[in-house]
Amino acid sequence: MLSIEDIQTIWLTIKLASLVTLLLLIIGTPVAWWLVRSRVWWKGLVASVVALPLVLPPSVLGFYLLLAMGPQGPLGKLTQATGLGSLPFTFWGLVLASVLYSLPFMVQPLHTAFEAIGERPLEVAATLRASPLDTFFSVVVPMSWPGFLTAAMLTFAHTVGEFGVVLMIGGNVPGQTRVASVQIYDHVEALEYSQAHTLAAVMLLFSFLVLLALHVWRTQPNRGY
Amino acid sequence: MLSIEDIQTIWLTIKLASLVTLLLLIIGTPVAWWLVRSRVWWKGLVASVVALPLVLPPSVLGFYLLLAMGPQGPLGKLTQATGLGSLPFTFWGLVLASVLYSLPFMVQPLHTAFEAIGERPLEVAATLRASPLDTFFSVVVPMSWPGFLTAAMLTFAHTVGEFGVVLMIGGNVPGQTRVASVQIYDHVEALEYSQAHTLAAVMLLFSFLVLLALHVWRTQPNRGY
Amino acid sequence: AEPFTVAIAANLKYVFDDLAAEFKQETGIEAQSVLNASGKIATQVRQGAPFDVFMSADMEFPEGLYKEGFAVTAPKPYAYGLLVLWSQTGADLSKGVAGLTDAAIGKVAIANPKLAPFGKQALKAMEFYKVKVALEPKLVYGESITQVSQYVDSKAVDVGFSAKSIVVAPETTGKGKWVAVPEESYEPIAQGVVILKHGIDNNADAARKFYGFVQSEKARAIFAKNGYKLP
Amino acid sequence: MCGARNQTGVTDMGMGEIQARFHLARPSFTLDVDLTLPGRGITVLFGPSGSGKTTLLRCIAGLEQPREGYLRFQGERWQEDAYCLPTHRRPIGYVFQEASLFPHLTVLENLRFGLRRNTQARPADLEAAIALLELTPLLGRNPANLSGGERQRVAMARALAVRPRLLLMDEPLAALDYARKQEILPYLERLHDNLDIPLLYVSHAHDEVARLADHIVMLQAGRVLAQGPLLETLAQLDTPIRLGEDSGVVLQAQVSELDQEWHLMRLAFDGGSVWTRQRDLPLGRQLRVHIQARDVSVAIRPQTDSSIQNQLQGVVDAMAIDTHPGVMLIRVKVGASVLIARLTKRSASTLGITVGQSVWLQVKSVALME
Amino acid sequence: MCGARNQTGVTDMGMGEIQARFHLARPSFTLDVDLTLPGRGITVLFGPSGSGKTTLLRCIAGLEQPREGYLRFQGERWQEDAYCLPTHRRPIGYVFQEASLFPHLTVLENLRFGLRRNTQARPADLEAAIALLELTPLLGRNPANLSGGERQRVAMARALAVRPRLLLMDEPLAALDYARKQEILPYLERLHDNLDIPLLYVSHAHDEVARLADHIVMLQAGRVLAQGPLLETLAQLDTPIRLGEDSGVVLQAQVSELDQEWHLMRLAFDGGSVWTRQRDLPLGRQLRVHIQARDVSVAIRPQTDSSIQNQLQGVVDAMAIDTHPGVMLIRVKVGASVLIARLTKRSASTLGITVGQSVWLQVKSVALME
Ligand SMILES: Nc1ncnc2c1ncn2[C@@H]1O[C@H](COP(=O)(O)OP(=O)(O)OP(=O)(O)O)[C@@H](O)[C@H]1O
Ligand SMILES: Nc1ncnc2c1ncn2[C@@H]1O[C@H](COP(=O)(O)OP(=O)(O)OP(=O)(O)O)[C@@H](O)[C@H]1O
Ligand code: MOO
Ligand SMILES: [Mg+2]
Ligand SMILES: [Mg+2]
Repeated sequence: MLSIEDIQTIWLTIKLASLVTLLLLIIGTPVAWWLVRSRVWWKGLVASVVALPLVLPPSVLGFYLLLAMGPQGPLGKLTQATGLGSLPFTFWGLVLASVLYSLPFMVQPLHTAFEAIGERPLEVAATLRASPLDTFFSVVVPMSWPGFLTAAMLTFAHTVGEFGVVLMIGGNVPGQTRVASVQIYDHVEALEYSQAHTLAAVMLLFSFLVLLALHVWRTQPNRGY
Repeated sequence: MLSIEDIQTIWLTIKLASLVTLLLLIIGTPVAWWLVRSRVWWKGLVASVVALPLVLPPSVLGFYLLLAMGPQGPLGKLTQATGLGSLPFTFWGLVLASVLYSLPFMVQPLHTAFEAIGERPLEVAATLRASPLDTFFSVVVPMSWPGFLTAAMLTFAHTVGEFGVVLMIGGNVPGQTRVASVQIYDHVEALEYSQAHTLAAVMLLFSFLVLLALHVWRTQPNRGY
Repeated sequence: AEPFTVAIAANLKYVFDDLAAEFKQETGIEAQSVLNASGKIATQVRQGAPFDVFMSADMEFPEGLYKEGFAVTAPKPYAYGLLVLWSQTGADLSKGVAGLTDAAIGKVAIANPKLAPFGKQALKAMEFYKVKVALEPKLVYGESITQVSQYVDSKAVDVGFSAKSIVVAPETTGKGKWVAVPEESYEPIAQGVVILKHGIDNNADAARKFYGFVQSEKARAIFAKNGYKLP
Repeated sequence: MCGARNQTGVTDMGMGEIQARFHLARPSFTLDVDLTLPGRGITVLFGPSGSGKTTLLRCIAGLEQPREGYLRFQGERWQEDAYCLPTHRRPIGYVFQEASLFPHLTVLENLRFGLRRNTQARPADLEAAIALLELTPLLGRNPANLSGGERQRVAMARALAVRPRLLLMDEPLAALDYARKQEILPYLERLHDNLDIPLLYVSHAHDEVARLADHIVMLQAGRVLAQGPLLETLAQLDTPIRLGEDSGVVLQAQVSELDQEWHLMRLAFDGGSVWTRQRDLPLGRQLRVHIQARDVSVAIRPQTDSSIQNQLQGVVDAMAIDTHPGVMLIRVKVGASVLIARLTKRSASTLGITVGQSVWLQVKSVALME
Repeated sequence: MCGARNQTGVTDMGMGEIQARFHLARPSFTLDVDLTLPGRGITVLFGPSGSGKTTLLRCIAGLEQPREGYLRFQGERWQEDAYCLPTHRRPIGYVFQEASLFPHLTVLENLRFGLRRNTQARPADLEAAIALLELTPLLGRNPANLSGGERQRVAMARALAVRPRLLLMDEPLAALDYARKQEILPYLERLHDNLDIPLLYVSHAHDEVARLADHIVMLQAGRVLAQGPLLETLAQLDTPIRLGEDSGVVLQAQVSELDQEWHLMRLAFDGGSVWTRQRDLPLGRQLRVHIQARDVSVAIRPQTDSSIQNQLQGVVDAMAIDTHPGVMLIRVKVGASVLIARLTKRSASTLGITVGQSVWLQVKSVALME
């Protein structure tokens, strides 16, 4: 069965994945919208850079992030100067790293979804007095609902499963940065297979239920979308 | 600078990522289309299962895949019975594992893109004598082009960066399963940071160029899409 | 024929290059290495990995393989790993492990004691100096001894319990300071080697030669030069 | 859409007709029709907005899956019980109510889409459609860059180019201007004369109905209110079909005389003839003339010194109240033909018009339609 | 779309007019107009498909960014040089050529969208629009489940509900049937009588033009061919505006007598009067009558014993050839008013009609439009 420690890691995982998904919704949405609407020539560069974290092996990316977030790193100097303290080996360091690493999973599906809306609904909204910001929330967001769900699903699942970056940045500190993926890994490495299987099964089941709920919600016929 | 071994790993990575992307285009496309068009009640289950590999830590997923593909595993028994031989520690074993692991990156964006097309273009195509298969290739695929690009970008980048599953299933065999991400890991383990940095930089640059090319292609105004 | 393959624990990566060069000179046989964490290698061997010889970072994994019949020789230690304290942030290491409780010293990295023998021995040393409880809040855990080195290297921690083989490696010389952890406070980590069943079946000659070579004087000299204690 | 089951339509004894029976229930609307439509000529589906015209066309195209459906086209079984010939196997051309061009294809690619998939289709048909609908300057364009009328013209050409055996058109001319309609209508008429393709045509425009329809189906709230050949149906004074201001009759006529000096021609019908503006038509050419009730006035004596030159003598056959209580319609037999005139009740009373009375009908020549 | 710059329109000396000057170049089309439109009443934009009607409306709404643009609405600056008031700050109501409902909102939510965002708008306006356009049964529906005409009605109500100060409508009635048009047209007329909202209206339908337009703008290939008040423009025989079969004049008239027995009413205009079907209008009510040239016949003597009861005496003022060489139009002054009649040249010759001659015009009462 699950030990108290295991349950703690699950709780931490849910907290991390939810928080990262939420933060990425907040960060990724304007980025994706900007990528769709902007007419500057260098937006292709930005779009490509956004996807880049994906191509590095997680532990290597983790190492670079650690360099950046460490006391001598640019990010580390910044957080220390602003009184936020040191980020590595803390929960918030994990959050930041996961946000960077999962950014493309949020931005790419939103980009596609926003693009699919086209000009007309925006024009209609403008003739009905909606400001661009208002239009974004009352027209663009509801019309790209499936894109948001896809993005949130990918981000959430990826953050739950992420482990290379998390292990590197988090330092596997119990109750703070030891999330379920790290715990499962530890169990496997320690040849504690039955604990590993149980925890993996619980994570799978939990995630399956989350994904299923999102999916059912998405295809519900009378949602009006 | 890059050693010959490094270059070999880059070549292997490109081969693996391209092959996986190609295979997933072939596998993921009908899966996504089925998810959009099917009216069976259990399709939500399938959609959720497709995304599940994501939530397991890669090396743990690799562990389970290894158990399944090993001589005692169900998949291993099957491949051995059918004369395909043993998959773990071979290039094709890597391909299979990466395909399973990256499936959601292909299926989810395609799902969203297919959904956005709606009924009308399919109806129009039918009145113009296009069979459902024909319609799929002549209408659905070109109309969901941005979705395909997103899916291919995420899949390609993710396969390039993947490492936990690859190391477990592939076993780091030079020329066969030692891809660039594993090689970077090796360099880091050996504290050969400068080699690791160089290889990582080359991979980043290469991926950046691939992503940039895809992006430019996607937003090219006169492609007619 | 299949290439002769030696699966090596991650910490052996750069020693192995020297070993393989010497082995080639002696026997003319090319030894190719496959690097991974010891535990993962053990798992892969159980699933039919085409490895001929296994040089582990401990004795337990080869022991297990031998008992289950995946290895054909009883594990033999070829070298002992030694613990050091390593810092690149200018932390004061002069008071050794006991001095780590000093408030001026921040985070301390050790390898995960559950997984890595180096981590287990690091805890033992802390217990010896009776600072384990006091240090607990400062500890961060690396997946392996290499990750501990990365923590030190990135200066994200002040001090790490690393291996002597790492701090004497050419790649790290001149980076920060290190002090050895006195050997009375822990057990140097025995690293065992076994010939695998796949080796006997496919590359018996090379495997036996390599197995012998690892224990030869030439090999011992290479291990010694690279910061290992000899059996 | 009809499932893509792999059966093909079993051919029956050909009957040249379209037999359609559908029952399709929606939350707030039920289509329930049982129709036999002629296998040639133009059938106009007429009815108020929301009466089910589009839904009926979609059923015939196989785009809706009605709970009960039976459809036979010229003896071929298209739908019956569980069997349903998939849309892409039906030899139809469909113009949707909204142009529905493929956004990812240029105009030319849109036009070629169906052509490529149909061995029956000939490139010459497409060229003809392009010429007729003046699409040449638009061929390389993107559908998003077309005006509303341009889009609709492309959609029409696309449907015509597949050389269908049944044309289904949902208000294809609604977005077109008068002049363009005048160019396209004759083409549709010719299509129907030469090719023998039955055309089901949804329209609200009375001039289109009057001019094109051989057969008319009036829908209301998903049911057929009335149907029949246009000539009969329009001549029935008590028909529930009210073409608003455009009540009238359609007569089969023939060009019987040309007056080159005054650019006029005489059209003879069974029982009389009328003069109208000359068109580029040969002597002897058969055509239909539409005489609207509003253009016919009634006198009890021949009138002189008036610009109205077409006077026809006939006998009042029936009288009926029109949609407005101050106005009435009277039906007059002129030889074998029937005309309808509209006049105020006061005029009818003043003139003392009764059934059986002999009257003179004045038809303004210029009000005739060719 | 206009950039969302944060300036507001600077108010000028109010002039009650719309001054619009746009130059917009596209690969195969250039809009180049300089217009002054009246600040009240209905202006119909008329012109063939692709002539730039939609593009002009879009420029006025601020949805296009023309290279050169100048737009002043009732003295407010909407566009000038680099300045451009963003669309959402313009007090307009826009009905797009395609209904363009929000697919993610129900009908009611679509209707409320603009209402919620406009402090000027009052829920009562929305209720009135819902009642007029008979949308009550549709309120909970999804736009995808509406018929073409239903969609268009919802789009109209949505634009009306924001209580705009300028209404822009791009063929709003094209998908509607005759009966429904007859219900909506009077509402638009009333809107214009009571609310003083200028309405720019794109239409191909001649009855709509004739009935609604105070002012008409004729576009061709992106340029203004002709423009002016409807009455003047239609009475100019040499105008390039050819309303096809619907040439005619519009007269300002007044209900001057009611005949309850025969359900008729007399409409007096400056110079004469005509009888027409009674409507629910009080004595003294001002209204416009449209008299089409095709409904007017000419005689050189008063006619008797005919159902045509409206005879007006006048003097031939001008004569011109119509679109067809066999037909001509003559303009007749009846008191201070002017009427147009269409007749064949042969009739004109037979009757010996010349300018200055006194003639009797016969107008079929039922052909008048209210
Ligand atoms: N997908 C749908 N789901 C539910 N109801 C629908 C759907 N499509 C149409 N309806 C309803 O069915 C009725 C008939 O629609 P249909 O489109 O056939 O009308 P129509 O006669 O073509 O009207 P119009 O002239 O306005 O195009 C309407 O009341 C409409 O609201
Ligand atoms: N986005 C665009 N890009 C390029 N050309 C366009 C674009 N939109 C319209 N056009 C062209 O500009 C011309 C005018 O178009 P517009 O839509 O204003 O015509 P319209 O008068 O409204 O015609 P209709 O009655 O058919 O709707 C047309 O020739 C059209 O092809
Ligand atoms: O097997 Mo290791 O060298 O402790 O990572
Ligand atoms: Mg319809
Ligand atoms: Mg238009």
